[in-house]
Amino acid sequence: MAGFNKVVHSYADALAGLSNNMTIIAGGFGLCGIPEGLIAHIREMGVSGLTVVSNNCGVDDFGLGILLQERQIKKMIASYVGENALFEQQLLSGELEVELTPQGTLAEKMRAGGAGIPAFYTATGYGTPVGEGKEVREFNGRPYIMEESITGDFAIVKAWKADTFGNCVYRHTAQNFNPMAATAGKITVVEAEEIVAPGSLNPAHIHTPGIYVNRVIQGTFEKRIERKVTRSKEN
Amino acid sequence: MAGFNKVVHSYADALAGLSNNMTIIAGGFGLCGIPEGLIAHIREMGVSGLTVVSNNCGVDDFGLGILLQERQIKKMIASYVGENALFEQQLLSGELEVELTPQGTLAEKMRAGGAGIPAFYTATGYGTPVGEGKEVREFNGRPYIMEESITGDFAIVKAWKADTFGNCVYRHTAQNFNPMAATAGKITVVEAEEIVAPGSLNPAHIHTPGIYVNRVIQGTFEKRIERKVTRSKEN
Amino acid sequence: MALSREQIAMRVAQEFKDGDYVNLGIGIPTLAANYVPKDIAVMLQSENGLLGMGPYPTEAELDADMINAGKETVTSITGACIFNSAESFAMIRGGHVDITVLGAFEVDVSGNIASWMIPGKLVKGMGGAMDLVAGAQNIIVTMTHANKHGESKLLDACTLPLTGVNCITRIITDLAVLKVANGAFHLLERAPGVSVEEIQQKTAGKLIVEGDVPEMQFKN
Amino acid sequence: MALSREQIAMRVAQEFKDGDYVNLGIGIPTLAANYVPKDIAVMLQSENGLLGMGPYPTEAELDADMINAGKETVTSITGACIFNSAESFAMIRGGHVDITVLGAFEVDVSGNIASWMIPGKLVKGMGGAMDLVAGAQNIIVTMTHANKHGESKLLDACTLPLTGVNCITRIITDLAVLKVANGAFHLLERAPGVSVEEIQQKTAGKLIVEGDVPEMQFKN
Repeated sequence: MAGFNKVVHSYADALAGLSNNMTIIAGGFGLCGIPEGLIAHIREMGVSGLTVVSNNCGVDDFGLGILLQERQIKKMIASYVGENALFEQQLLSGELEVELTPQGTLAEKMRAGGAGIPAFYTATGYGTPVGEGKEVREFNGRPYIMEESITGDFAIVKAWKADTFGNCVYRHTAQNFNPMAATAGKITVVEAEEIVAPGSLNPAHIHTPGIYVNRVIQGTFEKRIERKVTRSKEN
Repeated sequence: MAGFNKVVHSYADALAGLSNNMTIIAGGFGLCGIPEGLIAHIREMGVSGLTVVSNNCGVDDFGLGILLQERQIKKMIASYVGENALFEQQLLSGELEVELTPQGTLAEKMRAGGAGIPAFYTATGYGTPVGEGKEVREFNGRPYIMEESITGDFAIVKAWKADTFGNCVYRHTAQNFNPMAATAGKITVVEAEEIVAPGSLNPAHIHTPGIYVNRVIQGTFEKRIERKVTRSKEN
Repeated sequence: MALSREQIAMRVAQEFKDGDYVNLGIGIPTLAANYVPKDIAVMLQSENGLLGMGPYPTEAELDADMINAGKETVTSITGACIFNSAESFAMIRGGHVDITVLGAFEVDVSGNIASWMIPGKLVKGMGGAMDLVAGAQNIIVTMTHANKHGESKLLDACTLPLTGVNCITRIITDLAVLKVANGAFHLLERAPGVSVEEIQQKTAGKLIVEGDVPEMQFKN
Repeated sequence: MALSREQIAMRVAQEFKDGDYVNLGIGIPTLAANYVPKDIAVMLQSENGLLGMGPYPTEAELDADMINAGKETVTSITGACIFNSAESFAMIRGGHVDITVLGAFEVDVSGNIASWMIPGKLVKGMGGAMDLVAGAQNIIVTMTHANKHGESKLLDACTLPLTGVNCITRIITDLAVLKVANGAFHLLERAPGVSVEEIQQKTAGKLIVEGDVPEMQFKN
């Protein structure tokens, strides 16, 4: 019996079943906590027409940005374009379909998708372009808009430690969107810095219960820093 | 400056401002993880006409059950009456107003209340008495009902360890409803088994961030077991 | 002969597949944990907030902070995790639990279930049952086929307040295993020594019997 | 004379009260953390998932897994906690953050703010700004009073796509401190040496000036 051992030994196995025009939900914030090896393998696979749901789209030459380079992404659902010139350029030219979504709404849409909640109301975006075409409803005299949840064919997640059952912990602020992404994939793949035996993680400290996870792969990470800012020791 | 030190030294200070006809959201599941001292002090205060939101209402003579004994509760919002004879009796006689709410919907209502989400859709309860009078809406061909969130004038919470900033961790399954309750009170009071210095808790292991907590009090706990079931060693 | 509670639980356990996440309700469903086939592994979810529920504790292991959804003291297995109830029901509502097994007062041919109250007489509350029947992928009801007055609990339409609609896929009673589909109960297996006629007689709702109906096998 | 960025940040910091949870946007708002009055404590929330943000790291402390919402490397203070982004925005949306400070392209007399895009020219995205202005209790906008072409950024009605409606309560610019209420800007303080007339000239939206308007005090 395989039981609950979810470890796979190749990126091909980790992403088996991913095909053109699918929706991928990706953890990470900027370049922090991104599943680097899974993204690189998606480029290698050459799948296209993808809808990618992620707070950012990496930078021009790293993270999800490399899928923009290869024109593999048809549509981005994200909160921030920021300094990714390629993202902004493909957006402004209309080449890339973009659904800009407030960061908190995006996080909640992923959580709701994983939690069987098809829609919720939020004040965020009311009266702005984000609210256009959405149902408005008052609660206690304040207007809110209805937002629908998001699920994906795949979710790609970066963990610090994962046990073989798929229980995950994240390190520092590399947690970010990863736990919600993990809940929202039909197939959720975790790329971990370290794979540990069940029982190595304290049951009360687990950020993502293994029930959400289908596959776990050992990754290697460059962990590029997007904006290195330091102070001198004296301060 | 007081800064972020939220420790109070008497139950009177912990519950200052609680008055008749207020709504209290209580953590705990059965008798597990309940703020025993805060409940006892609410009885002593003698406030009445309370609306209490809690998965259960304790047992006849312990936990929230003692507030039923004193007729301090006007309305219960709960998922389970179970074996609390007093609860069932006051419900069936009509003396106590009861809004029976599915357990998952109750947990989500508290979370939504704390998270600024006034309402959400769930399939839970559709087609049952719970769905009566509620808006029904289809998403992807399945009917869901709209449920509104819950907030309280006070939330009472039982933590294992709390630091003086109000950061909390819960022990084992005594976590249950406590983290959601903590987010949903205008004033959230935490009764802890142990109060520790800031920095004693690992930032990645905190279940309730201190931002939700207004007051922290050192408690003492009987920790009564509702259903003791054991196995013999050989099994 | 009608199955004992333990035999019903044994038959339930044969529905489990290797790697299933399973939520077991109070009563007979809980007993099924004792009969999981030895060649598979399942993980038990307890809706108060525990994934990887273990056996009852020894006296030495007893801990007031470690209980299951039935409020019984429990333990956890190696590789378990513990979380809050909102997270627990996110799992359930979101369809991540593979199988839910629960008891019922009544079920009907539309896959409806009633299990949480008898108006004017008994109010236990729904607890997590409404969420479980709305969320799990595969819902198995266990109960006696008839009540103590001999009246069938398998009806054309439930008479008691519902727990969920159109959600029950399988029923395992002391007399039979049945599937619910297309507005009827379909008889799949008989308890050893129980005749199709007895089952027909004790099934008030529309029952479809096709071909020879085999007796249950207990392969544990 | 118009305030420098640092002076705007110093004035912003005087809005903080002891025990405030504060979210600071990118740019001038971030600088305010350097000028918190010494007799109070505030705690900084970073919306990617950190409560208790500390100063930038030394070279030795540098950690790719420890960044703020501006994607800069940071540290955490003693007593911090770290969580996922859904939890972070639950805090924000739920009104648990006391003060949010953020920049803007334009604000108007209805308390509307535009800060995330210039159609056809610039699309940065809203990031967390829409959630922050919808959720925080007290929202302070910092910006220069006029753009580099000398055009006022304080308008009767914003012309750019909005970030939020009816949410801004206070504006701190290089020239003035203003309150937004009842469909007008209310001048509260002048930058040292800046005349009421200059502020009136550079404020396109309805501006109310009552009595003597004091100069800002920098009490740090």
